[in-house]
Amino acid sequence: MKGQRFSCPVLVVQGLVISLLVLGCGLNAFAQEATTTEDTRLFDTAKIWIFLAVILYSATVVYCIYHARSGKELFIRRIPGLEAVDEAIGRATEMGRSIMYILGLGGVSNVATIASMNILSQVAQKTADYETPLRVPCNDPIVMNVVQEMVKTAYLNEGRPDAYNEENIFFLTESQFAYAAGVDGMMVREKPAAVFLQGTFFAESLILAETGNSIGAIQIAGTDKEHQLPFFIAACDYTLIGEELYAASAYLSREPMLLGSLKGQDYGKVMIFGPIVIGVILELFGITWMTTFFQRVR
Amino acid sequence: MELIGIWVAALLTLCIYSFLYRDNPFYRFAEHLFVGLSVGYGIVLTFHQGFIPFAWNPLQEAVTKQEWVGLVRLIPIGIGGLFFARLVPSQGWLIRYPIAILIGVGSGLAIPNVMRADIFEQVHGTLAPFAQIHAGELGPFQIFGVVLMLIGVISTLTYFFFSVEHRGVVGGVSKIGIVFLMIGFGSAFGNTVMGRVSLLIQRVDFLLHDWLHLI
Amino acid sequence: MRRQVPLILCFAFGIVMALTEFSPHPFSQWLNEEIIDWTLVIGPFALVLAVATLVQSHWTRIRRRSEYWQYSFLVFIGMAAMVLIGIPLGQRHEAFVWLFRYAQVPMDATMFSLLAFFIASAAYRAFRARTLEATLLLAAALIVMIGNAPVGDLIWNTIIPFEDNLPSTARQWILDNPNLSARRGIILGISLGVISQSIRIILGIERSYLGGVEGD
Amino acid sequence: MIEKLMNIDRRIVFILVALAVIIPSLLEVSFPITVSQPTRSTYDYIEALPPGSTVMIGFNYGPSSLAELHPMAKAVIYHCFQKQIRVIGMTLLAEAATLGDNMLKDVAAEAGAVYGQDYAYLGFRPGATQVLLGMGTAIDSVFEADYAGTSLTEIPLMADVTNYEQVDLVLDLASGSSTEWWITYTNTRYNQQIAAGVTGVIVSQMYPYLQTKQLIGLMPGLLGAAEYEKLIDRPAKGTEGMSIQSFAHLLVVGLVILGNITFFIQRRQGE
Repeated sequence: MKGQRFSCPVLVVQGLVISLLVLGCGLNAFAQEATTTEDTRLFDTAKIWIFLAVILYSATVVYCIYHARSGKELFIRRIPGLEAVDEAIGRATEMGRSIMYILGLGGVSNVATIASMNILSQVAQKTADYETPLRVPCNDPIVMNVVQEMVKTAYLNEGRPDAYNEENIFFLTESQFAYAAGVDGMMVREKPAAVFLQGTFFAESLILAETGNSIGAIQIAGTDKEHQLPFFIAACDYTLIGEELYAASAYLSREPMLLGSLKGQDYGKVMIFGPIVIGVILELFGITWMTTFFQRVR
Repeated sequence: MELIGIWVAALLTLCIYSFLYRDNPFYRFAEHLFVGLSVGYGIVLTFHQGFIPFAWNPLQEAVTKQEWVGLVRLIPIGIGGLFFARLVPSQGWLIRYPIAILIGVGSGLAIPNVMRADIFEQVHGTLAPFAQIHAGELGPFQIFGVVLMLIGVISTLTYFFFSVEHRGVVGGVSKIGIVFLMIGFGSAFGNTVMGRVSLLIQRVDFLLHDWLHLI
Repeated sequence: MRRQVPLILCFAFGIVMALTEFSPHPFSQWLNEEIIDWTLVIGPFALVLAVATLVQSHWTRIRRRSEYWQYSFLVFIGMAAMVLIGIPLGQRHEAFVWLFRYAQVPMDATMFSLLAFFIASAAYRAFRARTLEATLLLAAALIVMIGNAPVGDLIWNTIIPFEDNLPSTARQWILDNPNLSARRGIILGISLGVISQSIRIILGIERSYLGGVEGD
Repeated sequence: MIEKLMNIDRRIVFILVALAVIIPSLLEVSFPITVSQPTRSTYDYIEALPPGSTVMIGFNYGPSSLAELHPMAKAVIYHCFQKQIRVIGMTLLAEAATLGDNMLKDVAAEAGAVYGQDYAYLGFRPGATQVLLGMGTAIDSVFEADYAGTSLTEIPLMADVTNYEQVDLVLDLASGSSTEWWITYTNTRYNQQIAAGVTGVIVSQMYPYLQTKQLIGLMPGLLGAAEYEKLIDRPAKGTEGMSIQSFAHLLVVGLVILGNITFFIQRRQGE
């Protein structure tokens, strides 16, 4: 991640200039042909609080990240399940079997998918060392492209570009259940020793997890789709719950950027606690402005 | 044609169910066919509902109506075309352009919408019942429920504190959070059984009624 | 060119999308919609590439006579059938609809219905009262299941003469109260994570999507 | 023995599940249904609408969720036609386009409703967000023609329905996130009243919205259909399915209890 610290502000300035130029030209053009009936306000004042909340929270997160980069050691609580990552990889290596990594159905801009790709790159660094085959059937074409790059880089960083096999990261199909059918078939035939299910999952979660369980694989799951969590908890050995999935890549990589951001998220929770606690106390005394405020803002 | 269709559908259904016994040639047959069909279907759908209306039609309109603004669509087409750079190893990095745009758009859309629809909304939802308490609209049992809800939200959220050690007060509260999480997961699991069984009922209905005419 | 330009693009598009959400001005609305349309144009191109890898991997299997290579032909047959009918004749053509209705839909629905079996076996295996947490999980699941089935109320009402329909009331209470608050806690946590990740991406702090660090 | 029961082959469980569904399907049994409040709210809302009101129905479920949502759609649409409430159908999912069309036609034939006067079907347009927002300004800015290709100006029903202002209720039948989209883009922006009928798995995730009144009613999967069928006094697939459900639920509950009994026996023996 070289040069990152300095290029960020430069990038922001460059980007801002470009976007402001585009916006300015466009606004100008549209102002000339605007009719009287249209809403030509530049800013919807009803949304000012959301805007301010976004700014406040962004500033907190960014501050925490820069603070973390200054080199101070940051604490992160134990995430049960992540200790098992090494165990899972070790077992696969011992048994001479493969590891299957499933990123779910999310697209590339999906937060869970990105978190999962970060975890995958950590896993890939380890499998590169042990020369354990890492199979990644993909459901989204763009995700497949990014993952190929990431895993290749991970193998390169470990000095094992020779162990990287692009055929192991492949597109299966975009259809939800055809994907489940294909992955199930691969699981029962290849019998991977460990199965990672990390990312965005829908109804196929239990189809995959039960099949993985039936072949006796160690399964480490994680998703931010709260309605699929019960099935992972029932059928997998370890499950990362909701936000734990986002925290996992920070936990594994110990990267200051991710750790700092996690700290920022914790401050965000405090910012949520504040209005809730104050609002409840005010309500109990019959003062309703906090509740009315949140009702208006939406 | 319909009769053949029902037979094909029924046999494919049985092929997939055979997986419950174990992997076998019938399942492998259906599995591979299914993957192929679904990819083909995806291609057709993307062509007719993505490419034609969003790329081809605007361009065609721009040319026929001589509204040259429409040619703006050539930009995304060009950017999309950069995906093919993957085929040229030395130029592979060019696919970062379209990916960066897609990720940027996704992230930009997410920020205000998540802030509004999830955070503000959920905080309001947590506060709203307390207004009802003060107004005297709730009975004692309902008040108990509201207080429990507050405890649940705060303790669950506490469980997701990562930068503090879960000891002492934080540890205690996050333990309560786990209790709520487990009850929540259990109830969601139980609630899903119905939906899943409905799917099976529908398949059984298809096999017994539409195919075998037993019911 | 390799890193700066993608990062600038990401920032510019991200910030424009976020800002236009706050502005009702017609230009801002037009821009917002136009960019969303752009993503709909860009996305499909990746599919072509992905399909190419699929075809390539099955072709390799056939060529190398890997295990079960014969089945790879089925992938090609299925794909070709859909594409050759669907692209020239359109998606409302009878043959295309037939394939969809009698081959794809039944397999889709059947795959989905496997869950009825899996949910039962997962429940049997995993719902054991090993710890306090596991006990709560299983108790909540049992109450909701009994409350969901009409027979639950029927049995209760015949055996126990007071509090009619208690199972379905209890189910409702669990879904309304502890379930609601747990879910709310998860949603709030996730939302904060989503926003912070989006901010990191837009500001170019999170760059993993560029595929690691090689090159510049 | 106990050891065996603890690690029972999952295929035995599979057979039991299959039998629990097949046998009651062959025999016809029925149990009484209790109507839950969220379903009743939906019913009451529609029941209170004067004849000539308009309900918009989003068919946002694919073929794989048809089993749960079709019976519900049928019951609600029938109720609307019976009350002379006009129905506008549409979808945000490509694969649902034909489903919605067939469903409306079927129920209309049963209830004697006339296309263009009592109901209309707009079909599918891609880009969910733009569709939902676009309809807030003018429905015909998004759907210039209906599913069959008839221009909206030629459909009598659409003459006095220009945007959400004239829609008294949106009912979203969803198997995915579409209800959240409706809430974010139409309830939040246009104050549109929304009710939802969703698959069993996403029911619990809808409760927060019910509590914040962003949803005025909610129907849970097949049970919702059975409840609605009871409210309009027309038992059909929903009611039938729920009886089979009872057996399947009893089986799962029984299995969990059996699993725990063996678990405790084994633990005692271990001590």
